[in-house]
Amino acid sequence: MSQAARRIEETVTVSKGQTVLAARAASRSFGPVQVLFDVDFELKAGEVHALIGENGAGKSTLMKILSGYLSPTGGHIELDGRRVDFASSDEAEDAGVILIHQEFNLAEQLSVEQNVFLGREIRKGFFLDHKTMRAETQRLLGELETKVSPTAKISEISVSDKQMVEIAKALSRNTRVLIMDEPTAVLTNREAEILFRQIERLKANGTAILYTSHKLDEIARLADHITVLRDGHRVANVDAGTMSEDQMAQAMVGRELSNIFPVKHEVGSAETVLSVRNLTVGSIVRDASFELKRGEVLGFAGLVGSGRTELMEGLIGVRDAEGSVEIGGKPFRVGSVKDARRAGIVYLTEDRKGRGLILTQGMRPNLTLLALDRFGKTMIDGKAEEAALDKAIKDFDVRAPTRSVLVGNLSGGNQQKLLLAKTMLAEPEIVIIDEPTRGIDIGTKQQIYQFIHALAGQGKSVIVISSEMAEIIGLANRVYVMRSGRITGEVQGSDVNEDVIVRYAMGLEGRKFDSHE
Amino acid sequence: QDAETAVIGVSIPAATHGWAGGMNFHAQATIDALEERYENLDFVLSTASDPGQQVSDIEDMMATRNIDALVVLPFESEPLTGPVSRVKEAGKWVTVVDRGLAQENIEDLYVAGDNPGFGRVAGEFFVERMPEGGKIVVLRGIPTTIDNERVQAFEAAIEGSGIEILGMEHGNWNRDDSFEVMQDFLSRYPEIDAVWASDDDMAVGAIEAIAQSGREADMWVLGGAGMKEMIQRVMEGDEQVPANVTYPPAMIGTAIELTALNFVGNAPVSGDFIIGSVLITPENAEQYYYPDSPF
Amino acid sequence: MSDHAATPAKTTSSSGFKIDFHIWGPVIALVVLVVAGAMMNPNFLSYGNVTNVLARSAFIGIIAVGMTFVITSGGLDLSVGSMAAFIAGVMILIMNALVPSMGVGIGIVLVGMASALVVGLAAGLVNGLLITQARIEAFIVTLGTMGIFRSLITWLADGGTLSLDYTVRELYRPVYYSGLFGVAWPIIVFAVIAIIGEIVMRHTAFGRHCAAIGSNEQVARYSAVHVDRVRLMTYVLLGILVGIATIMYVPRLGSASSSTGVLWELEAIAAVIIGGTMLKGGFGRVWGTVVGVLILSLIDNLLNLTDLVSPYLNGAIQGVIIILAVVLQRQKKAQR
Amino acid sequence: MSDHAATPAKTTSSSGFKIDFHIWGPVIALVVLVVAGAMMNPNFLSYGNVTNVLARSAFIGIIAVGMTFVITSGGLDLSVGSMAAFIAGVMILIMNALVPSMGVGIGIVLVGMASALVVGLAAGLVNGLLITQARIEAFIVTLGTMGIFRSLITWLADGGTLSLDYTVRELYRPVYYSGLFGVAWPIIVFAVIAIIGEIVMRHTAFGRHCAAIGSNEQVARYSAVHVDRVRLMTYVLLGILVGIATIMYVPRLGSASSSTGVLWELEAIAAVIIGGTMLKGGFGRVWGTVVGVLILSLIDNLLNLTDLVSPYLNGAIQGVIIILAVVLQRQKKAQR
Ligand SMILES: Nc1ncnc2c1ncn2[C@@H]1O[C@H](COP(=O)(O)OP(=O)(O)OP(=O)(O)O)[C@@H](O)[C@H]1O
Ligand SMILES: Nc1ncnc2c1ncn2[C@@H]1O[C@H](COP(=O)(O)OP(=O)(O)OP(=O)(O)O)[C@@H](O)[C@H]1O
Ligand SMILES: [Mg+2]
Ligand SMILES: [Mg+2]
Repeated sequence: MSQAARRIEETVTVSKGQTVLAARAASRSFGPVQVLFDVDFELKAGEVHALIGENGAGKSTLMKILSGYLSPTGGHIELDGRRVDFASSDEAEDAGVILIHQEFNLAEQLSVEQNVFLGREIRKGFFLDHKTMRAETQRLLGELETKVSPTAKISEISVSDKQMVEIAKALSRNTRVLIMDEPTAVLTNREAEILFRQIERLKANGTAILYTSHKLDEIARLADHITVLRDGHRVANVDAGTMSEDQMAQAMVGRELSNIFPVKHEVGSAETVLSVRNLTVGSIVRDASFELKRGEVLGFAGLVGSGRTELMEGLIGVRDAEGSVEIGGKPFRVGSVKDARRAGIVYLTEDRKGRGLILTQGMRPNLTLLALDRFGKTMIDGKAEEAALDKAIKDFDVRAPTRSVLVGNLSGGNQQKLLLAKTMLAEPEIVIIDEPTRGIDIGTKQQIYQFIHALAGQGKSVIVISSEMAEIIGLANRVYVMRSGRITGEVQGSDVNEDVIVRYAMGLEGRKFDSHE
Repeated sequence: QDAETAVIGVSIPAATHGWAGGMNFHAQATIDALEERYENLDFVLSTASDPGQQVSDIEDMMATRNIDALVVLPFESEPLTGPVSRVKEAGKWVTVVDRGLAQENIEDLYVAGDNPGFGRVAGEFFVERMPEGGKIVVLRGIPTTIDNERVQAFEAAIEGSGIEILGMEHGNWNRDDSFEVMQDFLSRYPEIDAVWASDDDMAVGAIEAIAQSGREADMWVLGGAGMKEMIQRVMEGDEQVPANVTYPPAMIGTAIELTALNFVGNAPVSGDFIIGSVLITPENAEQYYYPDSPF
Repeated sequence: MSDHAATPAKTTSSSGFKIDFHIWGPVIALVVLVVAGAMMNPNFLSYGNVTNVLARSAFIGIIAVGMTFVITSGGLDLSVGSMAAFIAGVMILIMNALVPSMGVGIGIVLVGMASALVVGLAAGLVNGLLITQARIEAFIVTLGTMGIFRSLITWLADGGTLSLDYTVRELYRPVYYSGLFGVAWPIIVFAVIAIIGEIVMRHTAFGRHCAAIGSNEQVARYSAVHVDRVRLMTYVLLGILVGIATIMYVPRLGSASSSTGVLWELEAIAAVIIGGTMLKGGFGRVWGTVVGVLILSLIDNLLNLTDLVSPYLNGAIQGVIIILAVVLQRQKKAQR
Repeated sequence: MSDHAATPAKTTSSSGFKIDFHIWGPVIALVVLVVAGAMMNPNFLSYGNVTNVLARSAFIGIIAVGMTFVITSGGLDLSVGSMAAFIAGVMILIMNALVPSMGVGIGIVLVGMASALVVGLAAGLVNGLLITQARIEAFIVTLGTMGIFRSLITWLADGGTLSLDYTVRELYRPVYYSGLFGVAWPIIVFAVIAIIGEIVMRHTAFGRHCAAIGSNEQVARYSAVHVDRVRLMTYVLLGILVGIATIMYVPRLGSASSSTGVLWELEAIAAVIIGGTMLKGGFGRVWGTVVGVLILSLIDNLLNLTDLVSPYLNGAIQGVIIILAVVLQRQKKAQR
């Protein structure tokens, strides 16, 4: 297993502030498209270095180059001042350079323990040492305060647990350089806190940490040093103390960002377009009742795992659900996604890779898959599709290296934008957006908020599920709070504030809520 | 099962081509008839798609069905020799049909066709029809010892007669395969005087391909095994099908019946019955015409 | 199934070049075979030989077009060969049975054709329902039905051969042997089906949905695709196409037996994959399948037109050429 | 914000039940078959019959253990049946050729066995290298080599049968027919290989890596798994196991021909899948495969125990039982 790593820890005496890993004029092209331009970069022991930039700026690409997953097409990297050419990620790992991927890098059918030790299994002679590995996994997860069982299958654990497993996997490797690509995008605040404690601990031990996130408050809190990328160029490289969050945003986006949330519309006594009564979904969500008005932005808050996703998936028919639903006053039988779409409801999933986009196809088929019936009755009108793609790229500011790029090769944030475009193409009356800005940069976030706001202005109704409290508070006219599969509270107008929502979410405001009582 | 009842196991290859299909039919028909006729006879019929499975079938008959006699048409000689001799060693009656075993004197009764004879008779017919020699093509069966024996005997028979074999390909005793092979022979050779299809199923395919090319008048076709449609054409004096060579699939019925006699009659029948291959010509065709047979 | 990480590591720069090979690989292999054939035998490019090869390809070809949809949507069907034999048998039995009551006429042939379509549809439906409703692996379902259909035809034919009534056959023969403007009917039907198939795959929602399901069933479900319905449709479509192939097959020799259609399934699947469709699903192209089918029939034809080697070794040469034909296009992956 | 205890694992109550069925499905099917057999024929459970059934399962069984690894890592091998025939042929030729120089003795049998292992290893290596180095789909590579091996044995045997020298055969026979403490050698070998296979799958890094590759090749590659090497190893392992199966097979029939091992590949793959391994890879279990193999041989045996139906319909019954055996365990997916 990581004997190599262990040896490194023993032999290399780390002196703080010494440059461990560096990129020298690193460039990278994919085919004809260059995405990184002569980037210089230095990572020092015992410091947290933040890398920020818009979606598609090249952050993940640079991180992959530093950790041996990609080779630079120009320039080189240096480890301890010596030029290295990692032939593969294992060589980088052997040298103590570990990357936590932006997207999960776990084998779904294997267990947690199997994934943590994949490729570095501990053996007793010829056989696997299950006991040690299980105990070690247990220990690592314990350190991360994650309660998932080492024998659980990855496909059966929640998104945030998967991220914690990724982190555990990286920690098991005894790292000199830990590179983290948006590790907190799918974590709750609590889990993020745990991660930050680990980062502090590693930093104290002299590990060099490269960190990226679109949550600028995290950067402000963690980073010792900040590098800003824009369109593949390094545009700033400063000490953290010298840059405020606003300045970071401005350096990334290249323009001033003020007031990212638009002023909410008044809903007043608009008609009810959706009314849900006692919806029970699977074994999680019980007796959920709520309603949605025309032109309203309705927030759904709750802790991760409170069942918001399940509730909405039950509503659109991808999970078995029981209960009564009325749309525009008419009863609606929960059947399939197609039925829901016909009734004017669409749902944007929180799991863009697993449920949202086909990574092995291009942008065009992905964009039109949901609303394919809009592009011709029998034959698909290719021209209309191209036009739709043009419009989507423009409206949602999708930055793709080429038009024919596989969606899997888009940057994370641009995938999210494409998914949003795909959902909107269905021209819904009611749109349910689950975690709309996961992995989205601050500039684009603002665009998305404007977009949601504009939708409501057109008389559509929007349900926003978000784990980012600011988002819920900044956008929603009204908020339902869920806890353990039940709707436990409703907050409206000026009552929409963090304190109240958190109290409902944690069950401190204990009454069982039923909207028609 | 009362002690009086005799169980006869019948193990034959599955019906994977026309002749085997006919043989399957005769086996089943004979069994039905004998079961009807004799109350104290019980039959176990199994069909195998490869030699290994046939050995398994025989093992099963011994282990679970308590057979008193075995009628076997070996898929191949070598692999079946050991298992069948073990049946004999267990004191059962053994009848071997068509393919002899690799060792002599195992079986009590041997009923067989004559494969080299089949090829020889065909070859002699060619020599007789083509005294000045000529160009022919040959469609072979599934690559097996049977096919090798027939073809070798055929080649020996036409040796020195001036008959030239333009091409030989495997039609696998299959109509579709022989149709395609014959189509390609016709594209390839502008001049073909005759075809030895070596089996009536293949002859059907070859004749169809010749008809498609419009060269019916240029060549005749000799099949084999006595399929009723072919016999009929011989009988009617069809120029394209001047003759046929027998290799009756009904021999399995004969074998089963002779075996059964041991248990119902009091005159045990043993020894070798070789059913020679005979040339069927318009003169004698009527004797070999069984309109009710499926083959 | 398709959670391939988004980031192919260590990609070199020549991506444009690679895609070309993936597309042109099978075509190049086909051209090489044609050139080799023309050089080896002057009759190879004759009207007669070309017609023979194309007409023979039609059965497997028509089936392979349907198989392309099944495989694209992540399925598999091992039963098509036996299904064809079974349909042929039923068709012949029905036509023969109707001779006394209907008399020999176009009517009886039409009834025969209709019954082939109906039986094909039903057989495809059985496969599809077992796969989508009982949720059994396609491999197992169709392995099972392969045995079932094969048994049924053997039983119907009493181990032997079912032959179509002679007079009906004379009437029906032209469906295989004649054609329009010198192009044989099977070729025309194959071409029409291939063209329709290509259009359906590329320009209709159904084709898109097949690819989506084959790539990521979950995404398809969340995108309002009726996954089970589409998947069921692919099997039904394949069943109907097997029916059409049988309609073209029966007039050729007018018979069906337990050896009809043996190994057609492997040939059809091989053609699909040689054509560049991915066995794991998610991407399919009908024109590639057509090229694949032609490659396979050409190999047989070439082996019959020349005698380079012992006929015992035909299978070996076939195997080598199949592998080589695919090597050409698979360079793509090699550089990942 | 700390509320982890509140996160209910979604599928608690029902998941336990479902997983049970997935695990016990094949076992239940096996038990049902055994009970049915015992009821139909009193000799079914006799020592002789049980020995017969187990011993003849050994060939497919040994191969299917190797196939489990290949399929678990997302591969497929259609060539095993022909490979077995080819190895048997080479083995026989070598032993026969050595009789004059070595004389008949244990030595010659040992040389024969060694050559089977070497040829099996080489054949597996060829498959594996074409798949991992030339990057051709496993389906196509092994379809190709299936044809090649089948042709080669036909050619070696000159279209007929290769027979082992009679005296050598007598010496070699006990390897199939006798055993230890009344347990036949093939049963012992099969059992040992199955146990080792199960251990390797569950308790070694190799087994884990197979599952990881089958689950997500990219992830495995990123986790320092030598994807190509592991994949190559699965094919080599399978080749060696085919060699071992052949070592047990040759003394049974003492010969090899072009009809040796026909359709073994389908049987082996079916056994693996009936046993609960996923055809798309990512999860495999060797003990399930053993159960699958036993189910398949029992079906054959049961059909010989009674004559309920025409032998023509055996295939149909087989098909139905295979499908039913899998229905049991596939309930899991239906509830998704
Ligand atoms: N394999 C690839 N082939 C083609 N283009 C690629 C590939 N990988 C990345 N790109 C492109 O390179 C650019 C930079 O991508 P990268 O993932 O580094 O962005 P990022 O800064 O991490 O963005 P995000 O914040 O959205 O994660 C994007 O335009 C992306 O589409
Ligand atoms: N496929 C699955 N298998 C097992 N458990 C699941 C699955 N999907 C979700 N869960 C569990 O169901 C519970 C509810 O999850 P859900 O995603 O609905 O919560 P949520 O409130 O939407 O949270 P999030 O903020 O993550 O969207 C969680 O405990 C989650 O782990
Ligand atoms: Mg990124
Ligand atoms: Mg959620």
